[in-house]
Amino acid sequence: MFHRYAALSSPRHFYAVAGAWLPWLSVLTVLGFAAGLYWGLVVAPPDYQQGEAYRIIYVHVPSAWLSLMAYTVMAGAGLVALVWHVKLAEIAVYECAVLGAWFTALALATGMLWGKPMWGTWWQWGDARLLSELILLFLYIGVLGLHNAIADPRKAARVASVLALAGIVNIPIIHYSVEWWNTLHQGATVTRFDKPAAHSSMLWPLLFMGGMFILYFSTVLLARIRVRVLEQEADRQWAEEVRNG
Amino acid sequence: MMGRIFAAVFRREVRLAWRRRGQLLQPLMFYALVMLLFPLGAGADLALLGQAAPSLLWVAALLAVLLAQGPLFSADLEEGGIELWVTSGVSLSWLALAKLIAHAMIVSLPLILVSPILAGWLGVSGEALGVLAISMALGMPVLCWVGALGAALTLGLPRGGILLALIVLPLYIPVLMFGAGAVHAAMEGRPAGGALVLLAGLLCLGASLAPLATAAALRISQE
Amino acid sequence: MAEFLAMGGYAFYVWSAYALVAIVLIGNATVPWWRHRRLKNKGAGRGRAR
Amino acid sequence: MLEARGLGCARGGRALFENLSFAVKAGQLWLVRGANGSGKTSLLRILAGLLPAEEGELVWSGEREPPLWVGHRVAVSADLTARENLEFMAALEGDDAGAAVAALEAVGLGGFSETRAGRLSEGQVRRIALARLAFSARPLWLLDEPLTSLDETSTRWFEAQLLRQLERGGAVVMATHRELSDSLQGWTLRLGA
Repeated sequence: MFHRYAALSSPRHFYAVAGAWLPWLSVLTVLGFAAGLYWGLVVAPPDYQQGEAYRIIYVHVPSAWLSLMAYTVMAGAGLVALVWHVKLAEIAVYECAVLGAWFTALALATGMLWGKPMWGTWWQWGDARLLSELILLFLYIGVLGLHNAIADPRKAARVASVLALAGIVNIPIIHYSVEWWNTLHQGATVTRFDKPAAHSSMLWPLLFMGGMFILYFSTVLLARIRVRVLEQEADRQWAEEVRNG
Repeated sequence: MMGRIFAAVFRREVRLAWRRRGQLLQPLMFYALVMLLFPLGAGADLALLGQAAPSLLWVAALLAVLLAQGPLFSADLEEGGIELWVTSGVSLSWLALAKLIAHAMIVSLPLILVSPILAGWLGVSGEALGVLAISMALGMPVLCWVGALGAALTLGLPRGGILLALIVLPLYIPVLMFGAGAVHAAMEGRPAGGALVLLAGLLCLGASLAPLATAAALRISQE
Repeated sequence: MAEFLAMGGYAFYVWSAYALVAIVLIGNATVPWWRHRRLKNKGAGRGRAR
Repeated sequence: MLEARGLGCARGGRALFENLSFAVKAGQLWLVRGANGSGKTSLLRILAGLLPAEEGELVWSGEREPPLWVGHRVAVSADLTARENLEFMAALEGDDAGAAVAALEAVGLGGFSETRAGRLSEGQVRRIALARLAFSARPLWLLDEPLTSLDETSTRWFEAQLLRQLERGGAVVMATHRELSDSLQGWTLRLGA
């Protein structure tokens, strides 16, 4: 069993296995998104309070979920990279950071696009979740900035991993502190984000879209790690064979 | 043996800080200057300043702490001190703990001591001054340790200063919120105990995790 | 159809949110694809030159 | 004491050395030689545990004991006196302050013990770091160009310390460009050949 994992974690094997899986995963992701969009945009009924505007949650909420999930995966990969010096995990740290930062930016942008018609303002300091997302974006930017500042990719990954782990310890604290801070400023708080998708006909498409976002994340992460492996191992024999073949 | 090594590191840090006391004064001067700038910028509107005083004090102190992080490991890196630590066979986390505790005391103490004076300028008085001092005594070490981790991570990087701020400032947010929140509460006559307990919790968490993370960062810096 | 596109008056917000998501997700997915192609092209080119 | 099996190291995308194997035994002196940039420092740093070996492995017979490492940067703080610096190094090894003072006398820095290292010459600073050799009980010494800017007297003292270490069953791996006196016989590891 252990032997199988060891073989999988060798860059060469990973390249081949991921290459075999990717076409299937890609097709599945595209089909899933088509179904999810149809379900969320057409089939699901409008919200009795927010009308059609609530449909933004079908991309906003999954983006927010994934922004956190990507951070968790990044920190997990960071731990593996630090303890076992696994090359694939080192690469995964950076690629998770890139994807996670994009998901966070999307969660923020779609949240603001939702907030404008609902609150009448793009930015609402009273909303703890939006504020947490903004801080999360800065955490991602820190990891990316640190990684980019170090020339040696292996050292960069390990340094970024330490920061990612420090971040994952901090995320719950930050989230809690933001909520705590929020309760001090009662009155300003508008709880528009209060479970608009409580009804199951709205909830199911949301969960489905969440699943599709996870599928997308896995697929694209796999593809990105695969390419990065080929780049970093460029002077190895197998990489040359792949490029020429 | 471990205790003696701890004491040796601690003594060395305090001694070095004293020999480089000019460097130590810089964050302090920065803090005082920034607190002088706020009233000037606000047109001496005392009511407004009093309202904002807790956050102004905390933000300025936070930036002053950040300023003190840059040189933390730079001499050790250039002179080879970190190599000595890593190869010494002594647990690097233990050495880091000694250094971090010394560092927190050296940097925080002056800032904590001048804080009530600066707060007085802004019209903070009474019980709030005491809460300010306590909140800073609890929160400043955490800021120092998170900053030290940032300094260890950006060690030897060109333009590490701005990067240090970028990675450290988001992590400072909880301390800022609880610290300023406690002082706010005291000024408005609400109980400040909850926020102080949360700060104490952060202090414990920081003391247990920061040495581990800093040690890891220092080890990697040698690769 | 027009009613669907109008999104009950919230067309701008809903469609810009979906458009943003689409652009970012598609962009992030194609980056590895064309990187891979470029790598392979370079490799083949180097092989021929030898 | 220590065996290197198939060590490989690449820095900045360039392979410095590959498949390097050797065994350092008790009482042996190994000299690492090679041109600038041939990887001498990298090899020593791998042995010291500062740098992870990208390929190959290090096998210790018995428990891995921390080596004595004197690198290119000698870990002497410019703002501490010679004595304070050496006392700190002694404390890390579990030795008391007395050993440090005696060692300073031995390297001829007794008169400078209260002078800050920042005011001493490069050779004197290196002598502070090498004074560790006088009291160190570590079985393996790893020295990176220890002879740089040392004068005649200090070099002779240094060679005497090497002999003492070898005679009591310790081992030394050092990188150097200089020739050692004939009394010191060692194995040579040539890099970049």
